[in-house]
Amino acid sequence: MSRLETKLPGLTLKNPIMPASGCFGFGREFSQLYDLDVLGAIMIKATTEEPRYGNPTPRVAETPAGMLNAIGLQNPGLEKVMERELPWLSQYNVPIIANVAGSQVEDYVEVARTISGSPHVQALELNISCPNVKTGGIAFGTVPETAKHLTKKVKEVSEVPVYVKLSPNVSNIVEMAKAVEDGGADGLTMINTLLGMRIDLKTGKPILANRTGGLSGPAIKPVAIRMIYEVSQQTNLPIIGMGGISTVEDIIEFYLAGADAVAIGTANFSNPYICPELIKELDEYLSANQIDHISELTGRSWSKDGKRTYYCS
Amino acid sequence: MSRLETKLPGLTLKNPIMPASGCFGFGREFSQLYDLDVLGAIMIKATTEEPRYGNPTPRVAETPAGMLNAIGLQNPGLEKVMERELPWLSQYNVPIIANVAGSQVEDYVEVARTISGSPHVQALELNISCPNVKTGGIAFGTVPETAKHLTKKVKEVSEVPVYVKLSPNVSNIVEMAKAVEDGGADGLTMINTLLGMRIDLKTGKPILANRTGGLSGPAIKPVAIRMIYEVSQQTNLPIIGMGGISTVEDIIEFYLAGADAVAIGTANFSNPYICPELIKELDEYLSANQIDHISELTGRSWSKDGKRTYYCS
Amino acid sequence: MIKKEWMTVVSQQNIAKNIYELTLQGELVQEMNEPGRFVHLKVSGQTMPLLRRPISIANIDQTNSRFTMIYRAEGEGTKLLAEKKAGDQVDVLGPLGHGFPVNEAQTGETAILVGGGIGVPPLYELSQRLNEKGVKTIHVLGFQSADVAFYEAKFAELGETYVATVDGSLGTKGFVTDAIREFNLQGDILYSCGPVVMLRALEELQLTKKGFISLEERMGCGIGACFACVCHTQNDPTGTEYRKVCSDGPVFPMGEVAL
Amino acid sequence: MIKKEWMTVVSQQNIAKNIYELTLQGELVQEMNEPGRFVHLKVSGQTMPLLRRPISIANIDQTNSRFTMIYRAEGEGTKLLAEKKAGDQVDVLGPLGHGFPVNEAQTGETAILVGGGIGVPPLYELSQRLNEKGVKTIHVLGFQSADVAFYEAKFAELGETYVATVDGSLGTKGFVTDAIREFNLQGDILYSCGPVVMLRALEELQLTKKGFISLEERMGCGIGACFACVCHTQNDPTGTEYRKVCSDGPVFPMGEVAL
Ligand SMILES: Cc1cc2nc3c(=O)[nH]c(=O)nc-3n(C[C@H](O)[C@H](O)[C@H](O)COP(=O)(O)OP(=O)(O)OC[C@H]3O[C@@H](n4cnc5c(N)ncnc54)[C@H](O)[C@@H]3O)c2cc1C
Ligand SMILES: Cc1cc2nc3c(=O)[nH]c(=O)nc-3n(C[C@H](O)[C@H](O)[C@H](O)COP(=O)(O)OP(=O)(O)OC[C@H]3O[C@@H](n4cnc5c(N)ncnc54)[C@H](O)[C@@H]3O)c2cc1C
Ligand SMILES: Cc1cc2nc3c(=O)[nH]c(=O)nc-3n(C[C@H](O)[C@H](O)[C@H](O)COP(=O)(O)O)c2cc1C
Ligand SMILES: Cc1cc2nc3c(=O)[nH]c(=O)nc-3n(C[C@H](O)[C@H](O)[C@H](O)COP(=O)(O)O)c2cc1C
Ligand code: FES
Ligand code: FES
Repeated sequence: MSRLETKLPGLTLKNPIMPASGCFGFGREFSQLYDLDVLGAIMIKATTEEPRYGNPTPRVAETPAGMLNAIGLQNPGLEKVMERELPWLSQYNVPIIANVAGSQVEDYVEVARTISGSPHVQALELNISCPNVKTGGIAFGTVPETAKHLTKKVKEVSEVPVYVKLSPNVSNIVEMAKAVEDGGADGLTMINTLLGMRIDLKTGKPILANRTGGLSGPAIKPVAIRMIYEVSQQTNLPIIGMGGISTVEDIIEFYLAGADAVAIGTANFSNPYICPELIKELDEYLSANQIDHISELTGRSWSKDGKRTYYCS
Repeated sequence: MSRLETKLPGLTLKNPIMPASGCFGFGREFSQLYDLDVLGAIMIKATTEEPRYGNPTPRVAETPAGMLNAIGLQNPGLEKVMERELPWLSQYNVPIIANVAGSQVEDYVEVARTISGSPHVQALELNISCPNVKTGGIAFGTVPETAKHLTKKVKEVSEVPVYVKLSPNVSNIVEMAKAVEDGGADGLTMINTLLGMRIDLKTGKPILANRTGGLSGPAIKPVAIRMIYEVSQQTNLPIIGMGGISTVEDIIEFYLAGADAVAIGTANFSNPYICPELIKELDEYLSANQIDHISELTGRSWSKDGKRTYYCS
Repeated sequence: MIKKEWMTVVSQQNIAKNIYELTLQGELVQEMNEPGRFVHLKVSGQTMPLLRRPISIANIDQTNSRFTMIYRAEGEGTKLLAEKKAGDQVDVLGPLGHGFPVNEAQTGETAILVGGGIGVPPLYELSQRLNEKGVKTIHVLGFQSADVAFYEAKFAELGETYVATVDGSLGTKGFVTDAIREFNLQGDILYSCGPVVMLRALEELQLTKKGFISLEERMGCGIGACFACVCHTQNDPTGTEYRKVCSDGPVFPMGEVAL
Repeated sequence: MIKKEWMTVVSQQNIAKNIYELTLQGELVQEMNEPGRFVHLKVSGQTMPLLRRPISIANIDQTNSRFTMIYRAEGEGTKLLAEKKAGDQVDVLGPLGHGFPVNEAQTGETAILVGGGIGVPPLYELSQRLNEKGVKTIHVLGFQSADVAFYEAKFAELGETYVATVDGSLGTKGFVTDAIREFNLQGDILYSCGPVVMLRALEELQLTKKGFISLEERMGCGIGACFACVCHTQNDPTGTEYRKVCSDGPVFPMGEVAL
């Protein structure tokens, strides 16, 4: 058995490293750079029922050790994703996690029902935390009852396990995690971006056309670590951790905090080869440190024996 | 009239730049480096009724473009601050803003009553947002009704204007701001630190003895800017902005977002001369850009005419 | 093919106020086959600045495995780039995007190349290739003022060259369109790169039947994956059509994208 | 007086595995009047790494306005510091804190100087000053292993020198306390710097009547303003007594602070 193989609800992963949603499109571009088969999984760009153009540009801005984005869930819509993107991606031997978004419960349910029926999709990631769309989004991600209700509705129709993606823009992350656990979530992915803004000194106006955007990258890593540390002790759900990962040390830190797998977002932009590089380095790190299996590290910062809930046996 | 002179409730400032609470002690150490008279004001370290030792060490950790701290409100207690620190600081011609903390409403009220009676204190800063103490702190900063009630109680006894320091660890910052405005606050200071954590790979444990700590520095600037942008449009209170300021461009960005003055925290550690340097550079910047008065910039990112509520005439 | 390579600085020169000419060497140059494409640079091995910077390829020298960029040092990233000295390494991803189609101009035809500010650089490689093919080139270069102008002489070696400056300190006082009108410039095909206002003015001018313009947009990935750099197409009733500047562009046929 | 200065690198040398000896030049050296004080370094002009790094002063040469530090390149900051070359500039704040009191040792007495790992460096300047004063010095230096050991010869020039390594690859196998016992070392006053476990063991040993130890703690400001680096005092019933390592220390009389 490999040191990296990881089993999570619905997912058997060669390794626990995957690109985060929105930072990898539907895989086409990166497939020109390396063989996608090496990846643990792929979290595809958020899919909504109808095609969306998203927000006006500029959509990104740089910040100290981070970046802001306000893409606004641009995507070709459910139909094209089903017909074009998923079949194309299925040529690779890599699990697909479909990121599902919407403006109201019905949208989420509709997309979840259809896309979870695709033979190419192994799990859903419920995006209840996108800060960059006018309607919906925010309340689903910040009000526990609303999040729980949405999770339940989606679980009723989904044919694959449902991971709920938590927003860090809340007073109490544990409350949110417990609410979606109550709602029947099979796992958590965290964290989405922190709401932020930058102003252009030349124009005096926000750099992003959408004004505010989501902060990602190394700057937010301490917030992600703290939230995973808290949530992993209070729920039984597996956690796919993300937020500022760019080195193998970061990955270890996420595991120690309580993650069962990790996703890489922004770092794909600074180094498009980051995922295969980290997969290799993680294996080497474990070997050099005589760790038999990566899951042994999960939760070690708060539990002597680690969490070990999702061990690959 | 100088380009920098600023009037805020209770405060007539030579310039709008002041060290943030907790990053400047009670001024003694920095007074060995430069003449404190140059500062716009000084926000002194949080004062509690009884002396506090604070948390065990390590109390600080570095993060990408930021740092975590968990000092735990160490301070010599109200009596010593009244007897020793304030009279000492009063030798300088610089307004003192006293940062007030506690574990329950009564503590805050007691400290506020006494310290606001000092002839040396021009305003209070109500620290309802310290993430680093076990009791109190957090609820005051995250539940609007609790914050409002506390503000009211403190206002009842305070002999000087009360600024409330908002925590960024909330789902809805505008709601919090409005609550304390309803409670009678005279102004806002924002933001305090984001709750974060770092884990030491060698030990597998959190670096901070307190485990979690408050994230400050450039990393959090986009969050501060966003919150000030939102709050300044929705309340009539003047805002002293802080969070990651280290250059004159940062100060301008805070003003454009909606700040009426600014405070410098973490940057005092990387460069202990940062405050006098920024005061000089800000004046030069305004002059070079033909801006008659710094207050013209307040809120310019969302209002053509700026906010101009707290103009120095 | 897109590659990522630590390339070596051959030379770095300050050629006008805040304008630098940087030549790098490495294998990646062998992939550079078209003018108007760009590279995405990580200017520091550290975390900050976090994002890569897109810079056009201004000159390709495959024999020596070298290429040249010209850029303005303005923000954090380009200022750091300007500190690199001969022998230093730079992390280059490229070549990216689709460039100016040389084949759209026929031997014997006249091409008008219009550049504005830091939009001028990619036209230099383009002009050389057009001239090699026997296409006559006319160059119109617009700058803010004389102190930030560059490469006028180099372009002049390749064909008629007109300069416009906003403050009149060099050439025609005004914009490139003023110079075009003043000298009544005409040609068969237009190639342009520069600020959107300039491109829009050129589109309205309808100087030639055919034209190709190069756009700028803030980028995340630079390879088409993040949707940071999209623009609307012209005549799109649904409003959901788009092009990605980084991978569909940066060069588009005039009339294709909404400016 | 505390000053901040961009000092110039005179030399940087790798003297043991990951151990560097760095000499800087500048006016600030004229303020250095006591062994055991430290400087606070900003290793990069960029935002990251954000915090300064505290490093002890190992040797002071006021005639040439130079001082030397010895440090282990381990984390982000010290690794960047290790890249500095002669002629580069480093942002130095210092000298900070209170050092080892040379006056507590009388001419003719014997001082035992015990250093562990990167706690060894400040003892070098101390030993020179003690010897100048006519105090006999005995040095006990503890390291993990031979490959990270340094300055044994330099200390030997100043007095008897014993080395202990955890793996026995050099000198006594074990800890400094093992070497002290093995050679039955005795003296009038103890000066020590190193890991807390070592300091604690020395305190228990009660080797001398008088002793001074230097502590390490993670720091924010380095000047006493932020309360990052406090430690408890011994025999403090209230639990609210404290000392700041950066400004009250890093050197404390043995028995003053809780280890
Ligand atoms: C396809 C393409 C080709 C380009 N070719 C050149 C060239 O040959 N010479 C040249 O001088 N400039 C060129 N630019 C513009 C250049 O990318 C920006 O000037 C540069 O990224 C600014 O970085 P900075 O570090 O100076 O500014 P910062 O303000 O530090 O940049 C912050 C962020 O904003 C982005 N950004 C800022 N301004 C621009 C801009 N105008 N366009 C795109 N992104 C921006 C940066 O890339 C970075 O992500 C090109 C842009 C594009 C899209
Ligand atoms: C008074 C004093 C004197 C010192 N003298 C020396 C010396 O002469 N030679 C030497 O090699 N080391 C010395 N140290 C330890 C040195 O400060 C740390 O090794 C160094 O700060 C680590 O930085 P980094 O960039 O390698 O690690 P990073 O892990 O990148 O550091 C991250 C943060 O943690 C802090 N930190 C990490 N380890 C330590 C530590 N052991 N002590 C204090 N802060 C730490 C850093 O200062 C920084 O703020 C001294 C420490 C103190 C307090
Ligand atoms: C450009 C961009 C687009 C994103 N789009 C999505 C999205 O469509 N759905 C989603 O759930 N998260 C989206 N995210 C959030 C990331 O998946 C991830 O949660 C976040 O960026 C934190 O990870 P990082 O710091 O590694 O980037 C996006 C992030 C970025 C930077
Ligand atoms: C070491 C440290 C101690 C602090 N102590 C206090 C405090 O006692 N009271 C308070 O209201 N804020 C305290 N703060 C928060 C700062 O005043 C400020 O709000 C925050 O650090 C953001 O600003 P900055 O990024 O410029 O540091 C502390 C911050 C730091 C870094
Ligand atoms: S920059 Fe990512 S799609 Fe163009
Ligand atoms: S480091 Fe700030 S008080 Fe010691």
